Amino acid sequence: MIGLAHFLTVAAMVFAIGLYGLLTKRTVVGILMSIELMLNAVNINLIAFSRFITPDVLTGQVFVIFTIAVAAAEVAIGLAMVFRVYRDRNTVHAARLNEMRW
Amino acid sequence: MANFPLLTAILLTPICGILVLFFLPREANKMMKMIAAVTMAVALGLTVYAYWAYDVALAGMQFTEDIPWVADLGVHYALGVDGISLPLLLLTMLVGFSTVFVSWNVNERPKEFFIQLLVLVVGAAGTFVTQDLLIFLLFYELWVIPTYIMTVVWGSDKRVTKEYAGMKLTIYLLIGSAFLLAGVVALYLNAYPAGLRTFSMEALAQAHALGNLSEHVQIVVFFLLLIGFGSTLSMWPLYSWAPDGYAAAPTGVSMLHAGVLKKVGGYGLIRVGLLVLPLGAKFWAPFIALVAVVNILYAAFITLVQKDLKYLVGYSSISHMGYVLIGFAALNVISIDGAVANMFAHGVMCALFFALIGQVYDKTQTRHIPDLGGLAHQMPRVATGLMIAGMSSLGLPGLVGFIPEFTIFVGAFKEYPFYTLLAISGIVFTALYILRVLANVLFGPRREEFDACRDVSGVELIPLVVLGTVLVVFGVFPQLLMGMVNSGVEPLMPLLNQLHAAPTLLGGVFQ
Amino acid sequence: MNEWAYTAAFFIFAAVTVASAVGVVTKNDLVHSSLLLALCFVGVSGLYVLLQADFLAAVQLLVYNGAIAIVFVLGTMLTRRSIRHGTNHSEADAPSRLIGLISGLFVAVTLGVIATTPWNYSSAGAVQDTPAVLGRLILTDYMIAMEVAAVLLLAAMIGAIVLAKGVDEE
Amino acid sequence: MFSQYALHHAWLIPLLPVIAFIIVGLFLRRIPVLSAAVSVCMSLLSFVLALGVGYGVIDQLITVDNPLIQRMPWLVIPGLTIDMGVYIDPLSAVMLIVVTLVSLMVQIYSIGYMRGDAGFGRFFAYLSLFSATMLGLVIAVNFVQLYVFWELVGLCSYLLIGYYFHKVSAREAAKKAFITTRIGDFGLLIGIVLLQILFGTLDFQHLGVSVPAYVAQQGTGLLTVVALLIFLGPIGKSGQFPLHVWLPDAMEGPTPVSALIHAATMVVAGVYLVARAFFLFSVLPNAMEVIAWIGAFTACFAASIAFTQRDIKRILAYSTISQLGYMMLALGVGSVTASMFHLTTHAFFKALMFLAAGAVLHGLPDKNDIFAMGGLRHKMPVTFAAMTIGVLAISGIPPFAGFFSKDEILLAASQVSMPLYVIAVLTSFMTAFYMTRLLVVVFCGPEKPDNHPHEAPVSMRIPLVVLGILAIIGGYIPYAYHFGDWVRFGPALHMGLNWTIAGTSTVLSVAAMALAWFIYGSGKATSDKLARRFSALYNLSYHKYYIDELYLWLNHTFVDGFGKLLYWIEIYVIEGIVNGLAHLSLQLGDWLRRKQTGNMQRYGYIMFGAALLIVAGLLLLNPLFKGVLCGGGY
Repeated sequence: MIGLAHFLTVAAMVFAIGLYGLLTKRTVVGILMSIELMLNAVNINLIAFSRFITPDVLTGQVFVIFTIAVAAAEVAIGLAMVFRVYRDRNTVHAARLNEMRW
Repeated sequence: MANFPLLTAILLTPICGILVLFFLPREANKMMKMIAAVTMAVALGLTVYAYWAYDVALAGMQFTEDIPWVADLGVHYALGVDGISLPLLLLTMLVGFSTVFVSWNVNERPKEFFIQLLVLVVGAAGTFVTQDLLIFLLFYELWVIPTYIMTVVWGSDKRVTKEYAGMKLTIYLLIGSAFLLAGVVALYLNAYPAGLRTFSMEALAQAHALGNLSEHVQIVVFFLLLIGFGSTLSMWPLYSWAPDGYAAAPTGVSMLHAGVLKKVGGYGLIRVGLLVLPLGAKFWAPFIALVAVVNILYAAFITLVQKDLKYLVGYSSISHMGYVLIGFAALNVISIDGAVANMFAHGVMCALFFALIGQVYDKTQTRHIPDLGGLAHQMPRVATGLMIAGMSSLGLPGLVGFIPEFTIFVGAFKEYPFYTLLAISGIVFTALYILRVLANVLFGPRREEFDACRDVSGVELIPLVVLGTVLVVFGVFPQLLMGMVNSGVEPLMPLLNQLHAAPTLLGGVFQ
Repeated sequence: MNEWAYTAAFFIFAAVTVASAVGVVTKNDLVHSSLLLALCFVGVSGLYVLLQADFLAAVQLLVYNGAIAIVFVLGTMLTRRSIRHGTNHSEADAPSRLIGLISGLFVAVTLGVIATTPWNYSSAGAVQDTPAVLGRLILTDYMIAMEVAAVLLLAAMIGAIVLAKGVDEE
Repeated sequence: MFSQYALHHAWLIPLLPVIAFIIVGLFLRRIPVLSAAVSVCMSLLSFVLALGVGYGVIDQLITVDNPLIQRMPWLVIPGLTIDMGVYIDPLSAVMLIVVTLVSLMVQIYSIGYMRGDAGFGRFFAYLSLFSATMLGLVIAVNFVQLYVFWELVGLCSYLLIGYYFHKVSAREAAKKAFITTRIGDFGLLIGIVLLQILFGTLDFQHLGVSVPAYVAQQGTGLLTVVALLIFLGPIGKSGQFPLHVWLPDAMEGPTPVSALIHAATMVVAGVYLVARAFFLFSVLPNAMEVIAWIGAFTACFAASIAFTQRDIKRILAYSTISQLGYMMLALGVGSVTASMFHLTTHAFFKALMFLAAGAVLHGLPDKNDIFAMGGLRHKMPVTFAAMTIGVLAISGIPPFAGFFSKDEILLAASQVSMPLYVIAVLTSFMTAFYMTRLLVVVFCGPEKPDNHPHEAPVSMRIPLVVLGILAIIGGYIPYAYHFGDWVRFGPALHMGLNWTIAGTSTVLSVAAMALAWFIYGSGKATSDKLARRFSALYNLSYHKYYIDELYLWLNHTFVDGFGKLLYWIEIYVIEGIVNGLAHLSLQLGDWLRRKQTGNMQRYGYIMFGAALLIVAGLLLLNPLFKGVLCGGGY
């Protein structure tokens, strides 16, 4: 019987993979992709909770709709920034974007 | 008239003033002061009406309002005053009203100054009238930022720079309120199970009776609150913001801080500490009593060697807060009556002191005691005011300071005879430093350099007259104050009686 | 639905999702990564279907696959014109073992939490006709949130255009 | 009936001067004539009312056992009720008359004495306030009322000593007076608090019932401590050793003030307090013994200082201390009657002497040293007569007032303890000696050529005449009309002159006066020879046994030294800790700042790792924190 725990486990794994990518990738585009993975993991969780804990109200799903909207906005801005940075510096190498130190 | 939201009106009046000031043009200097004065006068009038209309025989919370605000968290916009908070509300308005006139000569950015001054008044008044712990904290936090800005912009350097003093004051209060917040959250989570949680002080006060708060929790939470409120009350050794802060802050802010904000600490200890966490209060009481005595004597001795008027009053107010603490620590009706009344008395006295020091500084451009002298020749009114304030400070009967101190001594002696003995010896040292400063500043040969100083007159006279009158009237008719205070404290008697057998820190070794 | 088929479908979709996610972070080529990301999104939408969130499954396919994945591919192509290989390397000096350990620890902690939490399962049936219900919810209870999200999207769109186009910095 | 009215409106007696104070203080400060008129009128009304009360007390047979008491609640909280009220019995009636009379006389005198002074109105306001508070003290019904007015008379004394506030010496004297008496009040306050805790009431009448009962049950131990603490108040206020140091300095005030406050009325408040609380002291033999010995020692000690002083007012001040010691001695040996009798007569003749001294100073401005005066009897006959009467009275020469009251005290002392009696007689001898010295040096001998004395104006002479008459008859008339039947504690004892004792003291006084005349008046400078002969003793006495210096040294070394030490701790330890913490966090921040590489991913894994560790830790430690953390028990 597939239950809540299964879905949560899958989500946790996807999230962990996204986390790994977020922290190791060299390019900003790769980092953005990893973030998308993590967002999806969260969405899975939300919908799973909605299905198993409160199936009669759709709060979780509404939540996911907003997450998707925010994710879309984030990708748009993120990639736009990547282009911008690329044009200014000719690199999308995250480790070199370290102006914020100190 | 019965359902008129009086307390909201009292809070809203200064807020309206703030809004009006906000939209005034920068050039309308005089206008701003008039508006600040008028709003404070209306607020003071409403408060005096509340004081008059409060039914002492009925006691309990009156003029209550209750509107749910964040229902899920149990936050209510609940207002109400009883015999403990009403005198302190009156104090706030008296001091706030006076500060406007004391600040009449502020011509540098008056708009910002008066807006922030009114914010301070709203913050203090809010803490005294609210019956909801979260709102209490919100009002409490309202103080921090204006204080900093006002100290840094309108303040003056003394032993330390005003930036240092302002920062110290702000950080001290913030750290204190962090402890406070931790304590309040722990209290909130422990007092009731999920779903029933509330910030209502009244409901929280029931939690002990219902057995929801274990002794262990009460002890821990009370300690957190003690640090938070203690640093506001300038409890030893958490007071070092006070002298520096008062010395650096502009006169109006010193008045409000020493006169009113300190009392929020004492009020919080009673309203939250004692009412909600009686076992915690009892546990820490011997410790508080010990600290209180240190407060009184340590600060009194330090006051003796101060050379700056504001430092002197700053340390002396720390010393006076020791009386409030020992009154609280004794945990009986008489002593707590005295503690609350003493907060009122000290607030008025201290505000008058700072107002006069502000005047002296205005005219002579110095606060250094050895540079002053013989001011009674040139400024008899200032001299009279300083005499009244000083005499009230040293507990002269007939002024408001005496009866509260006497009641504290009577109440505390039963519990801590030895400590109280030491505390009473404080009156000798208080007399010593007060009379020294009066002698050195006011009396002695006429000094030529102050011949150009004119005495206070006109608008400057208003705060002196108002505060001085209060000192005398409440001193001659103490029942006006004590009756009110007692109507708030007497209902605690059953609670306090239960505490006799409750455990104390180290089994009361400190006694 | 048939129990057995449901289980099989879950494992297939889960396997697709996890495997393609692993691919996304391990492939050295950004285009490959982008395509695997799209595949991962498909797997996730399959899981949504299993969770009886059919509307969201559709939205997932439309938005993520139809828009986001495509944008990624576009972005990849715009930033790396010639060589495709080695565009998605891992950082050389990143402590990947430590990070792997952290990720593993995350899974372990989450599993621990999942296992120890006393869940309040509800036995009620799932809502049928989710699009209608969702629509009603969004336009009534979550009205303000939707408006805010709309403003956010608009702002993001304008921001993206401005950023990508560049401002005259004279 | 007027006496009826006066008895039931006795609260008007202190209230009238209060009204005068308010009117003069607020409105009439700048108008000398009106301010004096208002003050004097109110004082006169008070005096008339006080006479009415006195008559009423006799008429209505109000005795110490049957007082007339009116109370009004002043402070009511559970467990602590304090009334303000009026307590009328012969004791307070006598005090009322004495205080109002002397106060009236002094006010009339001041019209002349203070003429032309810039602070004329202020002076009368203070005098009125003083009368009011002193009268309030006299009619106190409980310890708190007494303490309230006790402190307020202290305030008035402070204000009036420091009246010439441009003088540094006056300012310091005022401060010293307040602080020294405050030390005594500290004990008094503790005693009052203890009484409240032991008995639950501070009312004299109620305490008078419960104290003997308490002693019968519990013994005297703790109560003796309480009584001695209370007695600290009178020690300070009535200038008893070792807190007498303020009284001589208090002579910096205007002379009428010295006469009113520091001779006739305020300083005897301590005596009055002990008399009023005699129900307490009388049951505590140990406390009584202490009072007697302190009184006797003070009497003798102050007289020995008065020997060598040169300032006319200081001599009178030490004689006041000495006489106050006499009154305390009388109380200590159990005779309220003798004490109060001496209090009354002393008020008359000491006020008289001070006012005479004031007339001298008025005639010879800026001269205080008696050896700079001399030969004034020709130019100032009235003053001379007044001073002579005063000296004869204080020396105990019959039939002047002091003779009767001093004899009472000696009699009472001889009945209790021989050493006390001997000291008292010795003091009486010394008193006669130094007072005659004063009289002789100031008024007799040749006139000094650069002195141009003139007799005082009429307004100053009237009080001298009135008080002079009272100093003559003020002893005999009460004696003849059975003062002791009225003012007493316990059963009435008929006074009678013991001719042995009276004779001895009179002979000794006359001998002392003769000796003084011989040394100072016979024209030979034997006094200087004596001073050189006994230079060690002379210096000791002249420098008041160096007690002031000792106190000053103690104050500077210990009190201020301790203050400085604590301030050092404050600045370097407590502030040091605070600033150290601030510095530490600054350093920490600086150190952490350098750890920022700008590498987002490093931040990311550190943050995530830390968060995970915290969550994992909470999971494992959950049982410990259950309910406080981790979901708060959801």
